[in-house]
Amino acid sequence: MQIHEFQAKNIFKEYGIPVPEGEIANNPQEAISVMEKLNSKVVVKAQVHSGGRGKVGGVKLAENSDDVFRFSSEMIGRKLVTNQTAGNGLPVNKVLIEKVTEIETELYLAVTMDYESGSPVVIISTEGGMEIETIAEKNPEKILKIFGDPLLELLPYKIRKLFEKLNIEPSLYKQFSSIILKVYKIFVEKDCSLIEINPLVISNEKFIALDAKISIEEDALFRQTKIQDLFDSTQIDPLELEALKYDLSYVKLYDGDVGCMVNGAGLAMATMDITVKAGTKPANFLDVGGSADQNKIKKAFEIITEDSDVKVILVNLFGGILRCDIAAQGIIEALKDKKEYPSIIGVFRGTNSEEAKRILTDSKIKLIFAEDLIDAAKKIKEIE
Amino acid sequence: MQIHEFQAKNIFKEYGIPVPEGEIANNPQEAISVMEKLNSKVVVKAQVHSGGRGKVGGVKLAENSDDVFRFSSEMIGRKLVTNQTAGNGLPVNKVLIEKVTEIETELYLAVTMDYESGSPVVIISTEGGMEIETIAEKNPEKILKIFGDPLLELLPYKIRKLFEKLNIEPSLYKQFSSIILKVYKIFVEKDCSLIEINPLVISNEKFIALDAKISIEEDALFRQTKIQDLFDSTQIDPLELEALKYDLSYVKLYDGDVGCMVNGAGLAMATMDITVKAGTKPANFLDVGGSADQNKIKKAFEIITEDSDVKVILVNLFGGILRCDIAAQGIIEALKDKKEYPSIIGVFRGTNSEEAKRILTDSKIKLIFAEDLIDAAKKIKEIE
Amino acid sequence: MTILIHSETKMVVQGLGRDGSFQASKCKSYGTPIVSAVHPGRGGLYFEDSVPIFDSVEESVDTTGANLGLIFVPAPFALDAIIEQVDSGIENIVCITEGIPVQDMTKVMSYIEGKKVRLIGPNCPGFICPKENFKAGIIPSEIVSSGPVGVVSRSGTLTYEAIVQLTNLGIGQSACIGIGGDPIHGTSFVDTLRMFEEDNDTKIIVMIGEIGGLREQHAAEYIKSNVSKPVVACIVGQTAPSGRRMGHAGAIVTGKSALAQEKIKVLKSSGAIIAESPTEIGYVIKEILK
Amino acid sequence: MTILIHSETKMVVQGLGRDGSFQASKCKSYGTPIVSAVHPGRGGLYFEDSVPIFDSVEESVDTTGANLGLIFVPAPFALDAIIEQVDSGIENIVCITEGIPVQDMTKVMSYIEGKKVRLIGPNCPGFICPKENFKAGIIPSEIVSSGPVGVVSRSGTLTYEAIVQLTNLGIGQSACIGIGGDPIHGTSFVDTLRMFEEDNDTKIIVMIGEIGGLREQHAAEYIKSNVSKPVVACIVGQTAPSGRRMGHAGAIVTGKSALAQEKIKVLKSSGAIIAESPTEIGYVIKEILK
Repeated sequence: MQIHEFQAKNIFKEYGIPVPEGEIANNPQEAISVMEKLNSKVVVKAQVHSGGRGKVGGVKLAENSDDVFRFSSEMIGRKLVTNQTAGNGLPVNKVLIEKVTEIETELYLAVTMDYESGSPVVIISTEGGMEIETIAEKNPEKILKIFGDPLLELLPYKIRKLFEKLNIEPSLYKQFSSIILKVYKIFVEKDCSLIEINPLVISNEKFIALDAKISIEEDALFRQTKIQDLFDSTQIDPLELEALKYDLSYVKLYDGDVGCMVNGAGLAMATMDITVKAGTKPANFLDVGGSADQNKIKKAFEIITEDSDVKVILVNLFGGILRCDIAAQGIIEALKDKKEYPSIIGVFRGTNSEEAKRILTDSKIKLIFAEDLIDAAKKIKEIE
Repeated sequence: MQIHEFQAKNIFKEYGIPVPEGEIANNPQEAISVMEKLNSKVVVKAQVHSGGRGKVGGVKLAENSDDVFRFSSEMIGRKLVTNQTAGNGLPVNKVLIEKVTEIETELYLAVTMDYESGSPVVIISTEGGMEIETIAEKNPEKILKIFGDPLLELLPYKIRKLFEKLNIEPSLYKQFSSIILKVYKIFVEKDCSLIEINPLVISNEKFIALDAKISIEEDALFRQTKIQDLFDSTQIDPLELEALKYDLSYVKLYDGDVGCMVNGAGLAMATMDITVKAGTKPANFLDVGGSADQNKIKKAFEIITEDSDVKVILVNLFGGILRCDIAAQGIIEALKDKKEYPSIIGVFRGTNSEEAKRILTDSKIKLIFAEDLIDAAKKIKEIE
Repeated sequence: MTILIHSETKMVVQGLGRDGSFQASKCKSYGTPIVSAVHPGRGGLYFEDSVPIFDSVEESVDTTGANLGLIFVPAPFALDAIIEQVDSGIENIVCITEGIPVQDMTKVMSYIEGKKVRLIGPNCPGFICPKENFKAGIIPSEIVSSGPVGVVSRSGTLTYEAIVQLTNLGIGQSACIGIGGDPIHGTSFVDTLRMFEEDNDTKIIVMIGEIGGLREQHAAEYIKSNVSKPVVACIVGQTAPSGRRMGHAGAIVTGKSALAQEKIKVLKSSGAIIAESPTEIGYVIKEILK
Repeated sequence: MTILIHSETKMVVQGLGRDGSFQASKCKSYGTPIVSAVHPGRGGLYFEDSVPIFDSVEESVDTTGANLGLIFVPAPFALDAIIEQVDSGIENIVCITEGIPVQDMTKVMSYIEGKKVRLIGPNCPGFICPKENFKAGIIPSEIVSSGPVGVVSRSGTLTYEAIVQLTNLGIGQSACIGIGGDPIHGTSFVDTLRMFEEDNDTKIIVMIGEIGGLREQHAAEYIKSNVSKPVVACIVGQTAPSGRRMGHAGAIVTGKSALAQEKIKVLKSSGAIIAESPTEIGYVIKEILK
């Protein structure tokens, strides 16, 4: 789960990581008051769950109150499309107004989980302000890493090693080490999947986190109750939001038209692959999970049919704990009041699959059965 | 380092461990106001760094404000002598006034460090209210233990195992587990050497910590700055307090008259043993440490001479980093303005010991040199 | 005996919730020697009238000699359950639980490092050995048959897909094992390949990988220098977009090496036979067995 | 070669503060092969004009092949230093530092469990091998002499006391080692007894214990069944009152077994020869060697 920059910065403040002075504004009028309060040139930053805002007008320097009014008016209420957003971009509901910081040195700092070593990793680069992917491609030697130990705090000797490679004024070591330890602490205590400060700058011999990105691991949200409250549903595709409510693993894909409903993540991926092999493109990834009940299947099917991009629906269910007949009922429920819906191809195997086919045949739903995925691929081709 | 019961209970409250409602009172008048505020029968508890208060009038049940006035008057300003205090007992400066708690079940709960396994250990017994040493002797089978892991949090499965052996209402498990986890957390986060709740009671289906004892590990005090502020110098022997200031490892012994000043803990113990072999008794343990300077030696020597119990002084120094000549200067400094002082026997070996002997001989100090500890023992006998 | 079990293997099931009870029952009726179950608060009772339930794993091990553990406890309590099994001396642990916080799993993995214990999973379907009628997990026994193919996969239902194909073509399995969809996990492809290579009953190996991580790359390296038996490999997620998690926490493209194409490339160069799609696995195997 | 070292042992000293520099210099002039030192911020400089200083242990190991570490860093940073040495592959670590928080030491001990590393200390004087002129620690070299007695002790200056007696009586030492006064510590009496038992240069062992803990009890058990050489044991703290810490964090009587008398009793019954007081150690040994 992502949170906004201003929320991340609030957490930073709580842990004692220096951030620029600033406040959130919900409208241009508030933006002006914040600027007056700060009594300085400010930066206006659109609050959306995406990086790359600067390049598309989501971060602007305001010299005076006219600027701040204009920029926040332009941002608030609009959608921001960056190189990281999918679909039509993300709505800006708030802007963060911050005092301008003089920048002497820019660093990139991140903590994330390194799956290879099974440890948190601190990543730092002197190429602050650039996207880490770009640095990794062009100057991989400029990316430095130290690894934590899941059972120990982050040890100072590792931070020292990192610092020595950075060519930063030795007098700043204490500040540096303190920031690394605090970011690491947030990462661990808040069950983060990523904390990114890009850039972390040095300004007048002080480190300041100019930007802040925090993602929380979904699987750990149950114990991060405070973070749960920071959830902003406006930053998520409405269908994905709906799926989230029903604990469905759904990912909207913006360039396809075959809606897929599958049980199991691996099988769902294989199903997507098959649609491509058939010369079409999947409109989504959707795993209903191992033990979905009728209601969950109904909801899943509704989400697919509500997606206007979807022209064909491919259902691929392998009954295990999930009973195919129950699933069939869910599909029937979902289509009960619908007069028009896309063509449906269904593969039903495993527990009670014959029963499912009988139920679906008895219903008035137009559904083409397929024996297996190969057969399904063939039938998709025939339809398109 | 020990802290008072009310301070320990404040920490408990911070962590969410239930304690009886109550407040501290510095004088009888305050005690009455607290009782009025609590609007209940209360317990008046003398705040001293010692257990076993109940048996010597340090804990009393007050039915009314006359009681509370009388009891707190009796306690505050006096010294309390318990079976755990040394010397003349400890001064009572404050009393804790608490609402009376109805007791259904009494447990003993402690967390301490188990040196054998190198892990924190949670100790529990159904014989709450009794001293653990007594239970250990009479009913060792009633003492249950679970061990933490220094690199992991305390795992619920261990707490469950403990609970199952206690014959407590299963509905109370959640409360129980929460208290154990919190006490354990305090133990770890505050670098404790001991946390003891005796008794931990069940009252109206609620666990309450009726008493609270917390000791902090001295070696970790440097990073427990908040705890440092809870230090109460009145609860420590004045000579030990003085020693503490100068980072001297000093323990006053109340039944001896040979003052010992040694470098190294092992050698200091051996020196004490020798004084006993010589038919006398040591008045203290004193290790000046491996690298004491002149000033520290001076202070150490002053502490011994200030102890009115001391009739003979035995100095046993083995020069290493510590230079014997510097130590000799320290002794001379300490005695500079003193006209009278106990007989001194000195064993000086190692770095610059000859120089030390020359300096001391040249000074006007009366000091008998001994070759080694055996010789010293002989000479102590001759004096006494 | 095939991989992971021996004649003295005795299973304890931990967590008798809805799914746990249902699946334990399936394992039992398949023939798996379940000697005990663990469910706090139900100690003293019996599961299906015959399997004693204990409050703790330690009691279960002490009383019944269980040496293989199957875990169904919910994600928030999974770290506790796994370590309870480790601390109780269980040597093989299968954790079915899905959605365990990553940090919990990193702790578990660090904790068991150097200890004599094997963890399979989490977020996996466990394993099944058809010849021995031994099942520790949730792979439907109806679809398996005994034979020469060892199947290993990161996925659940996709594994079933492969198994069904094989069985329908009359090709049986020596053992089928799902190593799980989480990025931090116990037994790896490499561990499983080693076991299959050493197992006399296994003549040919099917490995079903997916996008994300470097597991398939490690497998490729291992296959190149250590596996003499034919390996048929398949990678799903070829059409998954970058940066989006495809269900499995581990199935996310975060760099070039996480891509399906990249994995297929290294597997191919390691000598593995590539099945372009999981739907082709059966036919590829049939071809090899000819 | 006696215990703990071999012909390829190379020492790195970590922490060149006042005491560290002073003691490192003493080790060096005694003949110890110090190949490098570590002190953050002084990388690139030289200690005593000849020993290269590095900013990190890893660099020091990579560059100089150091395999024995001597730690003098202050207590608040000792956990970091010890683990830095472990992580850098140092196999023998001597930690002189006094006053390390107990919880830090429990973490260190858990961390090194199962790893191929030996920790001596903390809060110890280290060790010295007179025949090889090798000293890793702070035992004054002036008082030692080469010979057949292995000395092991929980204490520093008290060890010197014993060594001086031996040397004055013309009895040399194979090695002298202080295992430290902290309750949580690395190398134990048992470990040292094992090394002395296996060492050809050691003919007789002196063991100086004190009140607190069960270390001497474990030693007694070990002596009984595993040590063939004569062991002269001495326990100090016979007059220490209960519940008060006698300097060493580990020297505190907390129960019957922590008492000196109790320890003397079990050592006696294990076959060790008891020196009633440390002042008698020399004479007892002399008697045995007659």
